[in-house]
Amino acid sequence: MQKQLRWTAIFAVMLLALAACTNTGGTSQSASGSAAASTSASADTGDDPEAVCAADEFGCVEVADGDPIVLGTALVITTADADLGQDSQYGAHVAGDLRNEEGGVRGHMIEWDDQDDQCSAEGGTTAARALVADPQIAAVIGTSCSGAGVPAAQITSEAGVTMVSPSNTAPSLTDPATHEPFYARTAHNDKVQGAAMAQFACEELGVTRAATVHDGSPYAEQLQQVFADEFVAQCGGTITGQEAVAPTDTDFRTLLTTIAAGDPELIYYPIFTAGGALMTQQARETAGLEDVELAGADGMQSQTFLTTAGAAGDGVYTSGPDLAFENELYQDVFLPAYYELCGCDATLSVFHAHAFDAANIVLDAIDEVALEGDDGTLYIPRTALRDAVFATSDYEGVTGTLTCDENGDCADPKISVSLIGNGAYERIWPED
Amino acid sequence: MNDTMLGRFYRRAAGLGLLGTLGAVYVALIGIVERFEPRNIVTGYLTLGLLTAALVVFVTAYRATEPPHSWGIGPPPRQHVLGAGVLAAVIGAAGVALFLVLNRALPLDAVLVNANDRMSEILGLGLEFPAGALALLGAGLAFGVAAGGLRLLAPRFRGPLIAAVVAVMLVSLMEPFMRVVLLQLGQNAISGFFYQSGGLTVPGAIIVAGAVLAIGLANSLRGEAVRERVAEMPADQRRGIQIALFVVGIVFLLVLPQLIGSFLSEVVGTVGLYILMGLGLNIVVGYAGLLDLGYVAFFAIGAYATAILTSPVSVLGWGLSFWVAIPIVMLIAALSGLIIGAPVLRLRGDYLAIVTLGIGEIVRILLLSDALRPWTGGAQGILQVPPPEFADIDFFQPQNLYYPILAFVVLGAFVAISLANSRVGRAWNAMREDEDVAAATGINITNYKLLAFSLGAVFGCIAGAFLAVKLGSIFPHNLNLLVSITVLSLIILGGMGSIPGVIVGAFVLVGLPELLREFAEYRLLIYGAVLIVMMLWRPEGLIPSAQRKRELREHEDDEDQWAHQTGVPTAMPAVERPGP
Amino acid sequence: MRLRLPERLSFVDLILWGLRVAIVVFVLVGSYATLSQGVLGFDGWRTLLIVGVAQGSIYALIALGYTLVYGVLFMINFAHGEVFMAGVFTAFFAATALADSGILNGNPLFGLAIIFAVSMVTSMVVAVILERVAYRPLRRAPRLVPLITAIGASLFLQYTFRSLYGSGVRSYPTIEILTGTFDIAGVPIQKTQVVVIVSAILLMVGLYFFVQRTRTGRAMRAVSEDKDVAAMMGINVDRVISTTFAIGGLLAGAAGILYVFLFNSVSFSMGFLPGIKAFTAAVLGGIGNIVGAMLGGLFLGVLESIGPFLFLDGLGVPSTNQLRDVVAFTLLVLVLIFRPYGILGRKE
Amino acid sequence: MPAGLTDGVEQATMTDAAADEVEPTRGAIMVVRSLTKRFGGLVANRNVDFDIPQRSIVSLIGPNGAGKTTFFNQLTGMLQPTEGEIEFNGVSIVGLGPHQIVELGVGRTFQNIRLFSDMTAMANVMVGRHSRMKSQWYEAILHLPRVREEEEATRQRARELLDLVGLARRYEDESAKNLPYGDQRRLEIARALASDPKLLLLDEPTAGMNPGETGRMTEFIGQLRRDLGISILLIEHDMKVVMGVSDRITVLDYGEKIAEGLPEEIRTNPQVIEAYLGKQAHA
Repeated sequence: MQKQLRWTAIFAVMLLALAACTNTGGTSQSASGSAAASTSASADTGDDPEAVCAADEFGCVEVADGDPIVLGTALVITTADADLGQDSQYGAHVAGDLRNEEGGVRGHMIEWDDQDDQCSAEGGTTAARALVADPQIAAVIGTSCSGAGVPAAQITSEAGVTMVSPSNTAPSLTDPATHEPFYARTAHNDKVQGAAMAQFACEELGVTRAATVHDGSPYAEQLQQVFADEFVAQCGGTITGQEAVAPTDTDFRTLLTTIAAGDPELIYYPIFTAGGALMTQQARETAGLEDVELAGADGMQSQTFLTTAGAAGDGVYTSGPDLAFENELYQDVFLPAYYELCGCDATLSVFHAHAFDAANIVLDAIDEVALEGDDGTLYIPRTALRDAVFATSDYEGVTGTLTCDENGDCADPKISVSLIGNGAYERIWPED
Repeated sequence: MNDTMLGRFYRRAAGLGLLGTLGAVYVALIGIVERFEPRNIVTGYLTLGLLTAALVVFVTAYRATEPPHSWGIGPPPRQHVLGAGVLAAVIGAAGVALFLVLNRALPLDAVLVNANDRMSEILGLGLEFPAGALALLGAGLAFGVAAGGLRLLAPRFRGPLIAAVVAVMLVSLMEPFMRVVLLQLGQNAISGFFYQSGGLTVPGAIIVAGAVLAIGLANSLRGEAVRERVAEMPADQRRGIQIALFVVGIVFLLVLPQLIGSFLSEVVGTVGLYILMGLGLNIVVGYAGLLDLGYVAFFAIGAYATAILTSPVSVLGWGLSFWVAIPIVMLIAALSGLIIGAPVLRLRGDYLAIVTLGIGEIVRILLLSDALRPWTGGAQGILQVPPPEFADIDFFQPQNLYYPILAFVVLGAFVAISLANSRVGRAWNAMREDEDVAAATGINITNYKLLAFSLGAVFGCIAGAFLAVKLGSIFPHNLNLLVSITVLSLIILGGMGSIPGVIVGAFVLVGLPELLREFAEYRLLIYGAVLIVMMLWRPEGLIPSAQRKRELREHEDDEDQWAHQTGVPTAMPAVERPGP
Repeated sequence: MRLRLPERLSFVDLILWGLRVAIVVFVLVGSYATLSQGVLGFDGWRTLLIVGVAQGSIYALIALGYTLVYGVLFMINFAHGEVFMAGVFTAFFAATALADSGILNGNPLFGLAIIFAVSMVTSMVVAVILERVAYRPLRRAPRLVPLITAIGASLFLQYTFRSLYGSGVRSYPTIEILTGTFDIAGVPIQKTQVVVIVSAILLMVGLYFFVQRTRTGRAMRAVSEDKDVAAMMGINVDRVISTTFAIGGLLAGAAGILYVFLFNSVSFSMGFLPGIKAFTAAVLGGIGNIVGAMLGGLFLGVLESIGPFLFLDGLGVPSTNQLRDVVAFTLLVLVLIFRPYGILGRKE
Repeated sequence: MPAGLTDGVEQATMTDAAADEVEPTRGAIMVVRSLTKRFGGLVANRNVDFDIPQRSIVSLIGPNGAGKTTFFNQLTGMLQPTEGEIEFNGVSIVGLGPHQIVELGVGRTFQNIRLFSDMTAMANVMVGRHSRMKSQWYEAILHLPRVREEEEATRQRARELLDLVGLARRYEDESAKNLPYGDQRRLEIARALASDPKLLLLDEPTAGMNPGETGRMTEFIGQLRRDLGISILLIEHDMKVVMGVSDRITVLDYGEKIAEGLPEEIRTNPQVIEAYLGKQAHA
């Protein structure tokens, strides 16, 4: 054993020496920290691809003639939230398939490299690294969960890969102080959804006392905080209590009894389906909460909630993206393709339309900035692509008319409130 | 060989055949056959999905050809070996065929999620119903003959043959790793020749199998001679070879990240974190014999302490540099090890396991709770944890963060080895074997347990610190019990108390699932299976430390079982028997 | 001669004493503060008590499995939570089939009997197979080995059922006769809670007489005294241990259905946390002691539902309900440190 | 007797205080006053007074279940007395842990051999020397020369003790559990001697030995006192051994001391015979 020790000691010394003088050139990506967005340099060098690509800080994606344009996705397709990610993935793929039917973009077919963000910081990091390492990836649709979004946005921005998220709603991702240059999203900001439900509660329901419950996820905790602040600020209501549960909890009666003691008129619990259904059932059974309004958010808007909550679900309000897109693109074109792709007859979750729009925005941007080389190779300058996406305005998407601001918020902030009645979500607010 | 012996031999073979069926059906029903199907082993011919089911039947058939321990009078005659193999394999295949019939008749997929048509199609070798079943029986026959043949082969040939087959599978599974490495080295041609859509090409497979077979044969035929020549080689010449190997090892380790690109460096970095934790838990469980199921508590404390100290937006907002924060984190680690360890270290075995599990959960919930949100950020976690700075190297890139992690892993291994061979290591060994007698020979049990616990805590916290820096942000949700169980599984697989064991365990149980996404979904199922199988088949682990091999090799020396029994059980504190 | 005063009060004793004082002070101050605020009225506390008793009786039933197995093997069956899950997760399919065919609500007693039977038999089979495959070969192995196998078995069973039945969370169809409340002495109590408490007591009394009065019960007690001596008395030790696991499984299967009456949600990971809590109850009552398991279960259930609000709310701690598991695990740690032999056990 | 013993092994280094001459002097190395131990209702020892003079060999005899081992375990800290006082070299050891008592200079063996069965014979003895070693865990990590010297000295001392008890050199690196029964007994004594005890407690050292081995062990015990100048307390059933080597014998029955004195007096003491052979022996 003594011999083994000497070797490790010598090795340690050599290692420290070498670590000190590691040159930074080893990696292909530029070593500068999170690169500030440099404006695209393509304008003045005309459309000579080599010059444009050389001028672009992150270079170009080179797609040889006949090769497909590859887009990456980083969505949660394993763990308990798999429905959320799978739903978005189908939405994005439908956008690609529709383009391919019309001959693809600039004659190149669209293909996907699907990674799993595992709805965690570790998963987001691994997925982003895998996509960034492949130079063929032009842009990324992802991530599903905000927790995965934070590290993924940093990694993709450092490599100059544009990433558009269909379902990240955490405000910090598009907060000017912490916004990563190559990150945008078509999902609405939680501030919007929380405020919308507060406004609905005040004006429509005339509620003045409310309690909130979250399940420890960044999404739910953020939503209930915004709701509480807006409820007090906007209509002078009082918050009788802010409580929390664990996603694995099954007994809510204890919590509901303590909430009942503060006699709120409305309970806002923007948590996910499993906990939401149980809480709804047990709230109906709790003494003192007989005539309390129950309100949730888009995390509970799913088919499984209706079946598991059963009769107790009737009369529950849920906020969420305004899904009643009457336009025929959603009903007659998107949904049939979606059902055919997923082999199911109901959408798995609520963010498929946002993924569809995100993919279309990226594909349009590629079409706009791509340059043809004389040998037929397509060059897509990365910074130009990013700027084209951020320049999107009044884009007629399925989720509304989308305009991206300089911090990456592209969602059309149309939030609607639905009332659950006889086994379905009926949109009741706003009326227009 | 009289009839009753023969009867028993064949009955046993039939039983193993049934076991083969159960195994194959189990593998199909949990969806491995369907999920692994897209991954080719030999493109166009053999896929991983079908291979796993087939492997189960083949292994049970091969087991059937082996005479039971109590046989005693030499191997059974040739034809019976073949007969037993065929019987087992055919029963196995017939069972699977029966299951396919059942699956068509009954709506099993209403209950069992994976009992769908796609799975039946794969298991039925892609053929329609009657043909599929017949094909299965044929395959069973072939497997039986192969199993019997393999058993009859002289060991000299059998070893290399098995090695060749395993090599083909491993090289094929390593496809994502090799493709990126070859890409990085600009060797697209070679990559194109060997690999195609995720698996080995036929010529590629043949070359790999041929090469391994040749090496194996050479080794078994002239291996002895080579080993002798090396043995009598003069000491300094042998030392020369050792130094050469060592230098090659270092150079490889230092060049590795540039070789494998950023994604694989990220994976190797994660494996490095788990090696660090493995080294720490190895001291607690492997050396001192304290089964700690709450090791994630120290991982979390390290991560949060670093995040709070270094992030400019944390409650302290000091924004210290990583290198200044690390010693403070190590101090916090030692302290938390003492505070958590002190009250619980008098407990033994099961009780200590469950208490540490409880403490791990308490720490996780508190970090997540609104009560501590002002300090730990609650559900929002702590963001903007800056990477370490050193001579303007961008440590956010995994290729660069790899080096500090490697440095701490080497340091950790050095500390662990030094302790193992010292007076402290002997005291831990003695304590693990018999606590009362260790006290009676002058060892202060509580102090040495606390020492092991605190050292383990320091390792865990350093790994946590690197996690915080690697992700750039810390959320409490993934710092849960599964981390503790992952670390426990990797030291059990590698071998409790063995440093090389921890390293191998980490690469297999943490590295592999990151590379092969199919495995990721079954990661925890595989961990559970690893813990059970290792304890039943090889409790001392894959690369056991000498001390552990003597300790856990129970059944070899049966005669002193009784002596072992008479020793006073060190198990439970004296407790009251059930019933009034 | 070096005369050194023997250090009586070692570092560890200091921390233990500090812990004792801190806990007592904390509980008293917290309770006083909450009660003085008087936020929750009398019937509020009563509801919490009823919820606690109902949940506690489920913990007690599962705890019996731990106590029985511990009695004969001196080992904690970490995978017992999964045995509990296996039964009720499998019975879900039976329940949906019965509901769709109208039998469940048409002839509820018969329907419930089938659901209980499916759950109890499945749990029993899983428990017996678990013992035969994972624990029997390791009976002579060093202390750590079967413990690690049990942890492995717990993970393996959890993720096997996840792959077999899918990872989603399901809920049982509603059973009409169990909805609504009973009025007992003017106090409206959920029907499900009453059924759970009564069934738990019946099962426990049944088990108690089984262990004390029947031949198998006597054999179980003999094996728990000394396996080797019992073997010499002609008791087939392996069969007795297998029976013990079977009985533990049956009780866990029944507890599963009762659990669903209270909290109608079923998933592959539903067994782990109740399993740990049931172990806490078993130790709290005095591991190996059947009556102890019941007392331990009830005490833990009540403490878990009343504790967080009572101790923490008065001190202004936000979202006390989020810390319910912290209270349960703190109780586990304290019991194991200060009174590992439990309420009914004796320090030898 | 193994060669190593007779041809003048050099005088073992006495780590502490006076190296007085061979004969037992007055003044007890250990004094026990009215020691009582109760397990719930059962009284294992009832106010036993007992002392072990310096450099003497005292035997403790009595029928099975007389409370000998319980008494033994209280002297070594494995059990805490319910009442009574135990002093070793003037220092009270009640309330001390076993490792503190070993440090003061009390070594012991066990009735049914409890060696670290999977550690080598050498390792067992080196662990025995644990309380006499100074190197700390951080010194081991830093590989200070002092640590290596101490390890080498300990190994050397262990080899001397293995020779002293007559364990063959080839057993050194063998697992303790693989040694023959007699050698395991000797190894356990070597391990006890490793902490340079001033008082050695032997719990039935000749149990399970044939007459030849018993004779050698008896001679060895006498020789330990002579060469190493340590006092020895012996629990033993074999009267030949007790009579052969003890300076003084104490008899316990039902937890009480019923007789104490020179071997001759005890042999003819009616109470002792009655305790051993029961009433009818008299008739």
